[in-house]
Amino acid sequence: MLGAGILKGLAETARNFLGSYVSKDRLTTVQFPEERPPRIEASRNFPFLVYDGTDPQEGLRCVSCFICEKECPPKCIFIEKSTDKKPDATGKPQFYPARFNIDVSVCMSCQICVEVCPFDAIKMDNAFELSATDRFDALLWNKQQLAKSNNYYHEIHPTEAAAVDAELAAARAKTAAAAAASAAAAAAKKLAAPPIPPTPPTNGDDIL
Amino acid sequence: MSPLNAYLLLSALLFSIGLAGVLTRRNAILVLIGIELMLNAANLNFIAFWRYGPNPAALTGIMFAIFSIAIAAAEAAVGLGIILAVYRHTKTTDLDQLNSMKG
Amino acid sequence: MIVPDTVDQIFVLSKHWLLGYVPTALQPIVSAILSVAPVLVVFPLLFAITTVLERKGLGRIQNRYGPNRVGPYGFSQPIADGIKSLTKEDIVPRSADQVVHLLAPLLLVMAAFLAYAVLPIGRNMVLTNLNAGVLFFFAVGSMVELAVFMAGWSSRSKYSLLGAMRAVAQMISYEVPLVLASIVVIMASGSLSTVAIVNLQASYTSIWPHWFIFTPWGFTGFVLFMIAATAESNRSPFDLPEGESEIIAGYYIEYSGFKFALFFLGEYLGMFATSGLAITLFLGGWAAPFSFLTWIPSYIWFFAKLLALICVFIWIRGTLPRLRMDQLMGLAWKFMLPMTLLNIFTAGVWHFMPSGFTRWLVCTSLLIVPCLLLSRGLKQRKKLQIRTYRFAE
Amino acid sequence: MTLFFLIAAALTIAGTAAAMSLRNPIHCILSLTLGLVGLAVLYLQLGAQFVGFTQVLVYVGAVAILAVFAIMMTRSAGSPQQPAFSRSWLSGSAVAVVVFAVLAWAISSALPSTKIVPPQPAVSVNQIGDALMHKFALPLEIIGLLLTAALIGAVIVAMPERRETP
Repeated sequence: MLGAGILKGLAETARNFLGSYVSKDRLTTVQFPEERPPRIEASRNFPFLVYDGTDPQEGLRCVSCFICEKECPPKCIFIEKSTDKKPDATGKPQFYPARFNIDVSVCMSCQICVEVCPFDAIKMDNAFELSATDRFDALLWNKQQLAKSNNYYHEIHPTEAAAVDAELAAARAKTAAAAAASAAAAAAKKLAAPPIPPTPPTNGDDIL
Repeated sequence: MSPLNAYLLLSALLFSIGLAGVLTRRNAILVLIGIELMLNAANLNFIAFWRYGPNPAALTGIMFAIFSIAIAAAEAAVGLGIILAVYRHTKTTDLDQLNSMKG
Repeated sequence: MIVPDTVDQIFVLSKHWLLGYVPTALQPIVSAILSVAPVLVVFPLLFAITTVLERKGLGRIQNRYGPNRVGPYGFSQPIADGIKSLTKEDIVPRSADQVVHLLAPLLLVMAAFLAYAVLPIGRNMVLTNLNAGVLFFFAVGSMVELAVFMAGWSSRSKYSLLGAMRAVAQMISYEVPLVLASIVVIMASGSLSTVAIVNLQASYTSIWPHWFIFTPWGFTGFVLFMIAATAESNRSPFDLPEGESEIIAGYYIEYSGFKFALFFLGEYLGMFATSGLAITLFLGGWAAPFSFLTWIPSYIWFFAKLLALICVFIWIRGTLPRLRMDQLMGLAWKFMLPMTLLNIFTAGVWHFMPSGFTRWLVCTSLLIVPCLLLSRGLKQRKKLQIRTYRFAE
Repeated sequence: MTLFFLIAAALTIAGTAAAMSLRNPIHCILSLTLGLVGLAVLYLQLGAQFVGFTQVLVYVGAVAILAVFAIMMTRSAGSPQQPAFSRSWLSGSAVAVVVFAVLAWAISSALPSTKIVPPQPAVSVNQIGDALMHKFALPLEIIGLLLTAALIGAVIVAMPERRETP
């Protein structure tokens, strides 16, 4: 019939119009500041440095090995290695970054730094309310702004954080077992050959 | 200076402005506009004579003006059609250059 | 029934009451100002409300909220838009023709406002009771095309000229069906004066009103009039001149700031004016829909019908996609023109046939059958050959 | 010679004079429309409402747009390179002035300047309609015929010949 298409279209828009007042599921818009959309776990925005324990300076996992700086495609990570060492989570003295800057205006949140980091020191955050008044300094985040605790990591990426922690714990357990096994083997060797004159004092090899 | 004289003087002025335009302008379309003006001046005369004339109820002045507006519109349409055809043929609307009858 | 009458004539009485205080010398001027001022206030306010209704309506049609941040439920959004357009910088392109560039929006808004002089808003509430009211309306309406062309040409940019040419071509080719669709009512009511037309429709049999829309030729006339009115005010399916996708914003591309807002004001005022005329001609102006509702003041009915028509405009804008230029022209000259001429013929037949069922049957069939044939004829796909330009060399 | 008449006359004269003297054709057309609106106001002042509105509808609505389209299509929109007036502009304007002088002299001397002004004849659209249908029915039919012929003629004249296109 002539004009049927137009009438069907008009009926459809009328149904939409009236439906939006009646059934709530038609209107999916979230009034942002008042209602918050649920945080999607796998979403990512900009990287952040993870630190164990409570003190961001002491517990920082990053050992400034520069891998992420080399791998970063837009080259937005800038690290300065420290001169002295500090003990890391397993007690082994490691370097730490004296300065660790990420230029957030350049970062394209590609997560390559997270994939290449051997120490799980850098992870992706999904905070998005990041407006700043200055385009240059305010968007160059230094170490203090980047460092966030491990339990924050658990808060935003629960499953991934749990997996990372499990791996870390397993790695520590393995090294501890290996250390114990090598200590036991050394003790057994000392036991089996007592007459060997005492070896020269160990020059502080690490306990690993 | 009775009102009728004023209107007649005004339409005479309009007519002469239109005539001046027709005689002096170079662009064919503006010559056509001049002709339109002359027709309008005549219309003004008709309405003035109808208003101040002896027998306004006969409506002849108004009828003449209405028909003359209709004819002027038709004439403008055909005139512009001719100007377009001439332009397509000779690529110019400058009347000083259109002085040869050769097709 | 004294109370409703005074309420109905409240504006007319208050005007006369105010005039009492004015010295007789100034009487005519002040009475003119007193009757023009409300129109200059009410319709821009209606324009403000319509912009919000439009955005909220279109939003709801697309399952989203319209503007709801500025003011309660977003209803002070027009104030925000107004301030924005006032404070925005008014850039005039260097190569533009300054004088014509400035005059275009002024002429557009002036022509749009002039059209309200003949619309009867309420019982004896009309600015000027012209004997040739409808002719005045179309005479003023035809000035809008010139303003649109001036806007497009004076901003000296390809897009604006293209948009202006499209807009002028569309408005001219839809003015013909618009005038012919209104001729039907003039022929039936026997007078060009809008007040007489509305008075003719204001009578009732039992409870049913005598509106012209309830006759076959009246209904087709109304539908054709509304299609032509949508095209005349460059809205919804016919908003080709400002087709955002193709030529950005058509003839008002080089305008910014207040002149840009003037264009919108002009466009919306034009829409209100043509739908006001549609109400006057077909929907019985200020007449109440049923005889038992006449106690409600007359101006309420005019604005209620106007709001209803505005909602229909918005509804159509939310539904129909934009027409292509040749479809647009084809519809105007191949469908609308024959249908309006046929409608005039049917009104003649309606006038001379004795009233009764046969008259209804004859007239509706006289209209339906050619309408189907015409549209069936238009539908067959013409084979698309290489486009030959007939005029532009 | 009311003030209102003077204003309308001034508007018309200014519009038409500008239409004939400006360089840019588009400006000419726009000032022409101003002059024609002034003329319509004069008609209204003379009491011929119907003619005034028809004048605005036909001239401002259609003829002005037609002329503008013609100017656009013949690419003479910008201000013309060569001078806007033809070489013989001096003699042309002289002829016009002479014509005006003759007309003015004829008008002022011919009519006795009667001061009595006949009352404003109230003409309603119905009377015009009746006159058109009864007394002037034949001219109406002829005008209809003429307008259709002009319509078709203008289109045929303006259309390029079919042979020319490849």
